[in-house]
Amino acid sequence: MQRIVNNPDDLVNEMVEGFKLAHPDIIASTPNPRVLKYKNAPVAGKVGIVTGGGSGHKPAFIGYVGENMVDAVAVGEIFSSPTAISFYNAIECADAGKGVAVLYGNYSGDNMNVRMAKEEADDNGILVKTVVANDDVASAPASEPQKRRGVAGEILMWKVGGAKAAMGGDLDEVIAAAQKAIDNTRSVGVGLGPCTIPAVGKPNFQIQPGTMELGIGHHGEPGIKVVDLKTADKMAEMTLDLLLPDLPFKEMDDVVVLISGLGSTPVSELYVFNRKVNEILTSKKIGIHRSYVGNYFTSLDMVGLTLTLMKVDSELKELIDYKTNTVALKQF
Amino acid sequence: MQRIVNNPDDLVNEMVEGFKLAHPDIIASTPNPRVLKYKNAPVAGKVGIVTGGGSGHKPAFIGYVGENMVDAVAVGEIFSSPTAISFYNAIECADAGKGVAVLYGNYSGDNMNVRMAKEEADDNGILVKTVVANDDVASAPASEPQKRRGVAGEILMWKVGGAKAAMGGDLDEVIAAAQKAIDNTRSVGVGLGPCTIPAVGKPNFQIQPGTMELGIGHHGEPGIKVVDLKTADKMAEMTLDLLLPDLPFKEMDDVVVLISGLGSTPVSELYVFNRKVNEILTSKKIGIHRSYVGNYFTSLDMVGLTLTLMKVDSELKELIDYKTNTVALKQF
Amino acid sequence: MQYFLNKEGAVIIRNVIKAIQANKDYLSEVDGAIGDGDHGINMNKGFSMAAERIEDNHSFSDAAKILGNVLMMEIGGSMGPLYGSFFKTMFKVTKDLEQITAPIYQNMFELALASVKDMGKAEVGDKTLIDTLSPAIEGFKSSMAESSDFKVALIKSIESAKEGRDSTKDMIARIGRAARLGERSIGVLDAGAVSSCLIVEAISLSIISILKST
Amino acid sequence: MQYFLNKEGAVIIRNVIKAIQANKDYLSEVDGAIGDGDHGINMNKGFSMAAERIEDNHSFSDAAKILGNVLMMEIGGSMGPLYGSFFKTMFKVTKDLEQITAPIYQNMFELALASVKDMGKAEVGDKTLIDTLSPAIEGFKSSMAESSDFKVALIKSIESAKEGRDSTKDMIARIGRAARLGERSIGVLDAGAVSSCLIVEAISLSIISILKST
Ligand SMILES: Nc1ncnc2c1ncn2[C@@H]1O[C@H](COP(=O)(O)OP(=O)(O)O)[C@@H](O)[C@H]1O
Ligand SMILES: Nc1ncnc2c1ncn2[C@@H]1O[C@H](COP(=O)(O)OP(=O)(O)O)[C@@H](O)[C@H]1O
Ligand SMILES: [Mg+2]
Ligand SMILES: [Mg+2]
Ligand SMILES: [Mg+2]
Ligand SMILES: [Mg+2]
Repeated sequence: MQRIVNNPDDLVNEMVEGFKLAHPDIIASTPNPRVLKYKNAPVAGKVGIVTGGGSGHKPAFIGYVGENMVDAVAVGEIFSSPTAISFYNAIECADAGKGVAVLYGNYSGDNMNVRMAKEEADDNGILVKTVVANDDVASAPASEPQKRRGVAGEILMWKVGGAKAAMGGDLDEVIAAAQKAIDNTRSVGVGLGPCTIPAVGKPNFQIQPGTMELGIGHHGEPGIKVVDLKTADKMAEMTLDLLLPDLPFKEMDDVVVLISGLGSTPVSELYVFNRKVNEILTSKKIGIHRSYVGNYFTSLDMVGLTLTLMKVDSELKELIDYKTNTVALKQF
Repeated sequence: MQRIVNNPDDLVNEMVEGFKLAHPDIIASTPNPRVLKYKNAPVAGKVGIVTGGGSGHKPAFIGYVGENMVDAVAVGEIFSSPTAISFYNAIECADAGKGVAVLYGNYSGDNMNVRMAKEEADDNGILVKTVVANDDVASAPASEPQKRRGVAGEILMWKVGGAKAAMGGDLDEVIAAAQKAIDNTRSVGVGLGPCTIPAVGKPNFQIQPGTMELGIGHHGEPGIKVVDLKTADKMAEMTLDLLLPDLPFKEMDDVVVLISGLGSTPVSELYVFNRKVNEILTSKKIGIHRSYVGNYFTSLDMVGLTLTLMKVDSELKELIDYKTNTVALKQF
Repeated sequence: MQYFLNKEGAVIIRNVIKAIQANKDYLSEVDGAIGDGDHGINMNKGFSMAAERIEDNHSFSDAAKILGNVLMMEIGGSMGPLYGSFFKTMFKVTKDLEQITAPIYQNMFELALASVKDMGKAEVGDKTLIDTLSPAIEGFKSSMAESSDFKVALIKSIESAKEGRDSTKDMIARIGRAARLGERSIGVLDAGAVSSCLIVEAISLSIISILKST
Repeated sequence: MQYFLNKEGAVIIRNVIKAIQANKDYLSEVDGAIGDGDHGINMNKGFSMAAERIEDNHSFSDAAKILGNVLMMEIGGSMGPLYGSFFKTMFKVTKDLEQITAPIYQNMFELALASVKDMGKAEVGDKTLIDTLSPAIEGFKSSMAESSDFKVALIKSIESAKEGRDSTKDMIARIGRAARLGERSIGVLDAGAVSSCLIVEAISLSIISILKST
């Protein structure tokens, strides 16, 4: 395992430490070492935005903490949900008295820990509402959205929810905007190589060279099928064939495109993929409002990518375009 | 080879195409498909900034094109210098009549092609001056700086040169600032795993598991030595032991820290490494003015990182902090 | 009537913790076959944290509360909430009681199991710890219905837990990390089923060691 | 006096291009051993682009100019400027001449070699194409000094180029990608030395085929 670590058990704590040291202009620590917050949080008069999840997805989740996006984040072990107490402490840090929107992904650990944190917040008089992201079309049929996992589409949910809060929306409006964002978002992953949790030391699943796994999850959850490795163009076709009918995305729709590497795929290849995605969408008369291409939501050192599309109306466009200043996403 | 490509020979063209499509807010194409420019270039009244190099280092070089940084860039094949004509066309695109600073890295191909482009510009009445980055301490002894390669320190050179030009500096002032930037910058790489040029299909060098190569170059050029794989903390010590005496960086100096992954190293590990770098610098009473941690200058899918330090006085601080808006680097 | 004194019951939780600590490596090994190989690490971390906070004068309820709270609030992942709610429910049911009889134990275990199911949404057959805990209490119940002997029912409960644990071998994982393997998950035990079997065994044997009768 | 007519000399450059095209895979194979395996790809691309622009009525100088310019301006990397300056210099030296005699050829080759050295800063012994080109012209010179026969000197030049090419086998690469291997670069030929040997051979044999004497 060719990795840059000390004792793998300390990886998350040391990573958080190194992150805080690198970004004092945006990030502040809190009494709980597994909670980081925007240095100006709680922002007076604003609904607080909280998220959290297992580590290993850098820049998610902590990279999206900052101005007009996430106020506080709970940090879990590698691929393991943060504790209920961390979610609760993050809620405390984000609360400016206008309530807190917890916007997180649909994983059983996160569901459980957020539920308990919310109970704790209820007991302490902090108003909390939640939206759970379920953008991964490969994780369950469209008829069972409650079973679908949240993946890179979460970023767009935080962006929209964070902007709505920054523009003065109340808790219900922020929740409605975030819910609208994720309801209009669909993602799918393609895995070309596995990832290794440093404390374990070897990949806990395999992808045979010459094959790829369509619909792979952010921790290596099984996809829809394993097929022969395809060209970038064919991969773009296959992923769009899964995404487009699911919402569905139609002629004259406008979309935001988000292509994220899973960790070990060179970013140049994401752009090769984007070229074909662009071509196909354009040929279908689907307008591209904005594109994000890069390592936005990774899975340790997995090889592959996720493609996310979000259908945007004028409200969502305004919220997506709103300015933000986080470590991973900066818009003027 | 688990890669997202079509015909590997088309990779660079398709990558450039996908990049332009993703970032119309910043990037414009030019008649030469291997030259991209800032959409507002040439910027009236401003010295033009040009760079260029082989592909495979994403987000370098094209990611640094934009407001107050690079005006135009020449794009080469994977790990192969751009043509002289591309460098020349980039110069043409950047020239607003105040001259053009070509800020590039010390590789024999780039030296040759830039030299010819400059001759062509001279013939056509465009004033061109150059600065060649040589920040890689592992590539030659301090007594032979002209033999040292340019690596991630180039980014800081572009940042400083671009800011100086944006602030109204004339060509000589821009060249002087860029030269000062690179003269105060030192880098070193650590390789934990090789990279594969897609057209070749297999790594053209090996790093044995359990070992690491100290001082590796951005294309796999040999380092200072191959040693047993060390912990992140020990790696931070070893790399600083190479960098600090070379300038030297001393007590009460202020520095900019730039830690870049080489492609396949999870960013979380870069932060673990940053933690120790920070600790050591602080213990030596070296002040940290600003830190950049992420995939800023990669080598396809190589495993490892580069550590760059730049000693900054008040002038360099102002230039480094100056606002910029490129795909890879955004500062307000 | 058979019962144990709540105030003497800290040993039950202590022995649960010891069982997990002693089997740390084994649990990771089992998880390594089809999971990610960290079950022993996760379990050991949480249970050991609780160990330091349990004192000699604590009752069974006190100790269960401490373990439950540590797991629930400080461990994270799925194991924290699942085993956390298991032990917290045990605390809630018994906190005001001096003596814990077989019917109380049965009720406590059923509610604890219900809280785990409610938390994790897993059912029997999904290849999880439910496949141990559910037969464990069913065995207890049927033994009580037959012979009304707390001690006999506890021993029966251990046997049923082991059968349940072993039944996971032939199951396809439908929940958690191992679900990624589909059919390939057949043939090995589920790690949570193994750890919960250790827990049932430690609880049952510890109760037997402090059982009283009037 | 032996010479060839400049206006008949496009065939020389055409044959150089054919030699590279025919050996594309072999050149990549040689580069694969200690380089990155793309020398055949790089060379074939540039030389083939030039082939399309060379017309039948072109002179040797015209053709050398076209090839030199394509390589220099449109190929990039190191090969573009290196071989580009080689052929551009050949053009510059001969552009106003009708007849090219042995002394002119010798002068042209020496200046072309100097331009390559000036461009790439490699010297004999660095395990590059210089190790072929330098002996090639040295052999030509010594043969001319001995026998003053253009044809004999050209054949000698081919032999010397081959010896030079083979001499790279025992060298440690000090320049270019193969330098990364240090001592491990011993035992295989340098790719550039192989391609330049093909070039010397194609030039020499083509000249012999159109040689005139008065
Ligand atoms: N939703 C759930 N309900 C019940 N048990 C579960 C659930 N999810 C996971 N498990 C249990 O957790 C065990 C794995 O625990 P552990 O290895 O500690 O966590 P992780 O899977 O996150 O690495 C599985 O063997 C299974 O018994
Ligand atoms: N500076 C230089 N001077 C002379 N020859 C060089 C120089 N650099 C490289 N070469 C030659 O180039 C050859 C490799 O060419 P090629 O494979 O096309 O390029 P790359 O090394 O960029 O992949 C080497 O075998 C060597 O002969
Ligand atoms: Mg785990
Ligand atoms: Mg596990
Ligand atoms: Mg090459
Ligand atoms: Mg090569």
